[in-house]
Amino acid sequence: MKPSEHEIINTVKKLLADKKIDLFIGYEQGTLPLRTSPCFLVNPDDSNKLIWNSFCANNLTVYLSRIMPNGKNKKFKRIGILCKGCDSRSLTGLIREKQIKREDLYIIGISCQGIIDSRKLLPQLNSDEILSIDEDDDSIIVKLKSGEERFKRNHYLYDACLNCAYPTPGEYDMLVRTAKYAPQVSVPDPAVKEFMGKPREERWRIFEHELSKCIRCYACRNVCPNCYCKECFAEQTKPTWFGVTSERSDLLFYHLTRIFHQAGRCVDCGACVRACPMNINLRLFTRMLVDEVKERFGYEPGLSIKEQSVLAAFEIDDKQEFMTEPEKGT
Amino acid sequence: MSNPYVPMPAKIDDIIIENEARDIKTLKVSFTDKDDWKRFAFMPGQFAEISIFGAGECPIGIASSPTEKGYLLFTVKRAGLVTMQLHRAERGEIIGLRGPLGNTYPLHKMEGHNILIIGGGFAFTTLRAAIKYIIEENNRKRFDDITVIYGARTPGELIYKKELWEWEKRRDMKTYITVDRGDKDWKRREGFVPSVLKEISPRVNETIALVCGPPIMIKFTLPVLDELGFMPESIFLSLEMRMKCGIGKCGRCNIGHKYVCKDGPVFSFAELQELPSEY
Amino acid sequence: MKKDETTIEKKSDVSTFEPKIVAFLCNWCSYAGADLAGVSRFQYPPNIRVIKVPCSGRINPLYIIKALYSGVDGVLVSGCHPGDCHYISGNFYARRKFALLKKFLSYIGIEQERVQFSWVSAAEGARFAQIIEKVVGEIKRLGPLTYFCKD
Amino acid sequence: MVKERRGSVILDKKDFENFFSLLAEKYTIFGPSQDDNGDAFTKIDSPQSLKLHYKNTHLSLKSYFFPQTETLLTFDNHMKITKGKENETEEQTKCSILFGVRPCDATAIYFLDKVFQESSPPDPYYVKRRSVTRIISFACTDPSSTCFCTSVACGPDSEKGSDIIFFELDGHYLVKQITQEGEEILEGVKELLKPVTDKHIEEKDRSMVAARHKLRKIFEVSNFVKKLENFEAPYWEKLHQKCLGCGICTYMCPTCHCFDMTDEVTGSGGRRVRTWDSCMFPLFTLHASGHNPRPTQKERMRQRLMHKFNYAPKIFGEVFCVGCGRCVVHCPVNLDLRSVVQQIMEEQ
Repeated sequence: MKPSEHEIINTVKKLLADKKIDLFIGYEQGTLPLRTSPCFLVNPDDSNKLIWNSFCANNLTVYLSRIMPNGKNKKFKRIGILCKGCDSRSLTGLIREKQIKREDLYIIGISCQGIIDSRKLLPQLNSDEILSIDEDDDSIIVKLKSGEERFKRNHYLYDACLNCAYPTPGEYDMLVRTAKYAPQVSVPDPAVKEFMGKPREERWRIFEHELSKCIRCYACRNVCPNCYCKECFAEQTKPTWFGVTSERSDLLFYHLTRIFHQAGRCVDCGACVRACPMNINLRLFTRMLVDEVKERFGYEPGLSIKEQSVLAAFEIDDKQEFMTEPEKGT
Repeated sequence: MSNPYVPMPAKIDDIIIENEARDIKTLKVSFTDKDDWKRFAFMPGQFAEISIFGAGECPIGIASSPTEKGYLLFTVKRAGLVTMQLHRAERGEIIGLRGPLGNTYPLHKMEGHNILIIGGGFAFTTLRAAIKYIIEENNRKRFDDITVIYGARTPGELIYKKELWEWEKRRDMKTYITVDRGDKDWKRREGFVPSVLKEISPRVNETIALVCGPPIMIKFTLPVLDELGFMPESIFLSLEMRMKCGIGKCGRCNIGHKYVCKDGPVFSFAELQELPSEY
Repeated sequence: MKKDETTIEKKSDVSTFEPKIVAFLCNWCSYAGADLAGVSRFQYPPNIRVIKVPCSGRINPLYIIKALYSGVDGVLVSGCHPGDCHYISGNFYARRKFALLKKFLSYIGIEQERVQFSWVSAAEGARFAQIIEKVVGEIKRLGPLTYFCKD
Repeated sequence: MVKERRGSVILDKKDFENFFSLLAEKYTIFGPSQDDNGDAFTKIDSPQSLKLHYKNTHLSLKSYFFPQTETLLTFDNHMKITKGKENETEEQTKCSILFGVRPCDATAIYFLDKVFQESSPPDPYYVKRRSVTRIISFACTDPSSTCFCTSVACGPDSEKGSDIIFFELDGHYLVKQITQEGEEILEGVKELLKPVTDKHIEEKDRSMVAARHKLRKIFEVSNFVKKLENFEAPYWEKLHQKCLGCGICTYMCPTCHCFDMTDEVTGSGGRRVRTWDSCMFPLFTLHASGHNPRPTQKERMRQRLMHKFNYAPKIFGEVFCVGCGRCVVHCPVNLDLRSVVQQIMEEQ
């Protein structure tokens, strides 16, 4: 058991014991290889179920707006939660958008060394022979029946973690320091830049092809902490904005609108890409808005509780080069 | 193989506004194609899926009795997408009918018994069909005495008013109309349906009760029936659930392993007690 | 048809193609500008269907995507010049939304000219007619928008 | 041993090529091949593009007979129905064969037949597709770690739902004909088939025992069905906490058959379309009055398990789960059906 896990377990045991928090949301061992699963703890003595490793992928803040609809819950007055860098930015976003109050939370921040994408690592090994998995600073060590294999960590990180700029949470009540992982300066995503270079028709063909795989299971919406609307536009009937079928035009409407609803709010935690059963690379489109907002308005969501949503503010001299002007000289 | 999803076209002949709030209307409907009448042979308690093309379908109880030839009555409260379009429909428009769906009130079992009919609010549609069927001349003698207790929130909310006053004048049935809150020219009884039921306390043996109303009314009526000594097997309820296919395939209207659209909507209280209380 | 919104069928070749364009005009400036253009007999193509909205800030990107989904070939949103807004800051908020939406739609591969935004004040009838001229010309060159058709 | 031999024949692997081309003349064949999402069933013209050594398809085969989006009927502006009227019979030229189906998916089709074909009134759209499609399944010799078909009433060599089942031996296939339609198919290719010997049958049984050995039996499903009678049990409170209410487990499940019917309006008329729906979504049972018999995720998750493991046995006499493991693999929060069942079994 690594020191960071130890620290988390003791803290949570104490918090639950002295009734400082009524519920703690953390990670527990998953039932599938290379996976972990969210867990909800109420009594102190099963807090040793908690774990921390490079497979704790889920963004746990998605549960907060469900457990505390408009910030209130009779049973759980104060909730403890374990937050990586990107999770804490989502959490700060929820606080900024008044979905949850900071004082109702006890945040255990943990600086993250990048999360391993099980879809990238699993094909490299025979999942039936895994005995145990361990990790150190720069590689994942998998003990198999047929011996031991080491995998370089950065080859199997989630795309969102590759050049993550905020591995350490900004908002926490207690910080567990693990990262030897130097945060980079947040740079525009290379995949987005490369996609931008492509000709228009090809971009549309790729966008349409990626989204044609969608089976409308709404996992991308239900795992996203930003998607907490009581009645989502996709389920409204008065008016019915678009059809419920899985045909091209309805899928395009749903994804176009949902992605744009993340403009200036998405912290690129990668939860939607992880959840999609059809492996749609949604990040190729959501990340573009993240880069555009940073470059155009110099704004990155989820960095401080006092920040204002980018689309809920304006500057007098915002650039307006995109506006249509009549032909000169007519 | 006949397609159970294709509705039969029907024309709206008349529209009667039932309550003051004007959000309950009765549509008088007749099939445009004559031999659809035979395919739509129904009994009181059954419902049909009314469809307005472009809006969708919704399950509505058949308010007319099979003894009323030549037309069907559907009482519709404006609530959702389809009912809103139904309320916008004018006379002469074409709608679609799919059915008859679901099971009926146990009319064979009720023969030779007293009948107690308890209705509340606008959920009096299929009960009206049952009453009209029972009091029809050559059916009446097959049933003993009939008691009808029907209540609504205010006098304006009572539906089928004309017929209610006629039934009150009939000597071969006892009709008790009540409202939760009367207004200045309301001379009849005031009080909730369960309390009126306790006050009247009709005969219990050889009696079958049909109950249909909002969940709040059912919640308080069943204990009263139990107090009066009614056995769960002789109490029948007509339930309402969200439905789409109406033929037990789309999997959404189940209570336990029973589908309300196919095994219901009429269940005996004994059956309901075995099913999980998830309705 | 009973339902208010319908999806328009796509039957046209480019030469005689007459685009259908939805124009969301802000009631205080652009709509008045359009009125002025009409009163002063400025000729401009009849392809725009005007929807009057209280302010350009009222336009939710959902409406623009719904317009494209319902089969129109282009959308124009026109409001007051920054600073003239009857509601003081409506068009400032709108400007940021439109900036991101314009970049996003062109990023995923929809032609730039399909969705356009402009500022037209109540006194600029001529400017309104020229902008409509330009928008309709550009969209006519692009041809019908078939990306959202029900296949 | 004699009973076993009656329907079985042997096909040598070297004859597989012309076995396939003989079939391809009479039937259009769909088989497993690679697509960018993992394995999927596509139209197969030559046996080379068949990829028979695959764990299971990414999506289940229910979309062949019960597609996610299907137009039930179309109507014009004057409310007259233009397509999908009574007993419309577009003649389908050639029967088709789903070749190389896994036994669990074939068993799932057998359950869907019970819902759409055998219970009255039959669903004409489903029956039209199902009646012209034959299923040739391939027994599993190498199940994956998330399969638990032996824990439910299914197995690596389950014959339910398939017309013919292939067992892979070294050098040849043991071909077992199960239904009458299966016999017709084999009639057409009689000359390639050889009689079966006891050696073949022993080899087949050995490979099946090996496959079963890989599949740990996790729970006894009949006990689980009885355990679920206790509807208001306390464990439901905490079982649903992780669930985010997305539709992955129901859309990936081969036996989930719930659907929604909505109307769509186009310029010159409209259509009534049937699409998949999921009991995990809040709108599934929301009444127009606002009342929802299943208001929170607890009731919805309970409904999903009760429908498959308690209601289906009561209605159809079959547990509607084939243990394919798709809901386990794709759940974003790793809510594992096997551990849910174990937690319920451990409760008193």
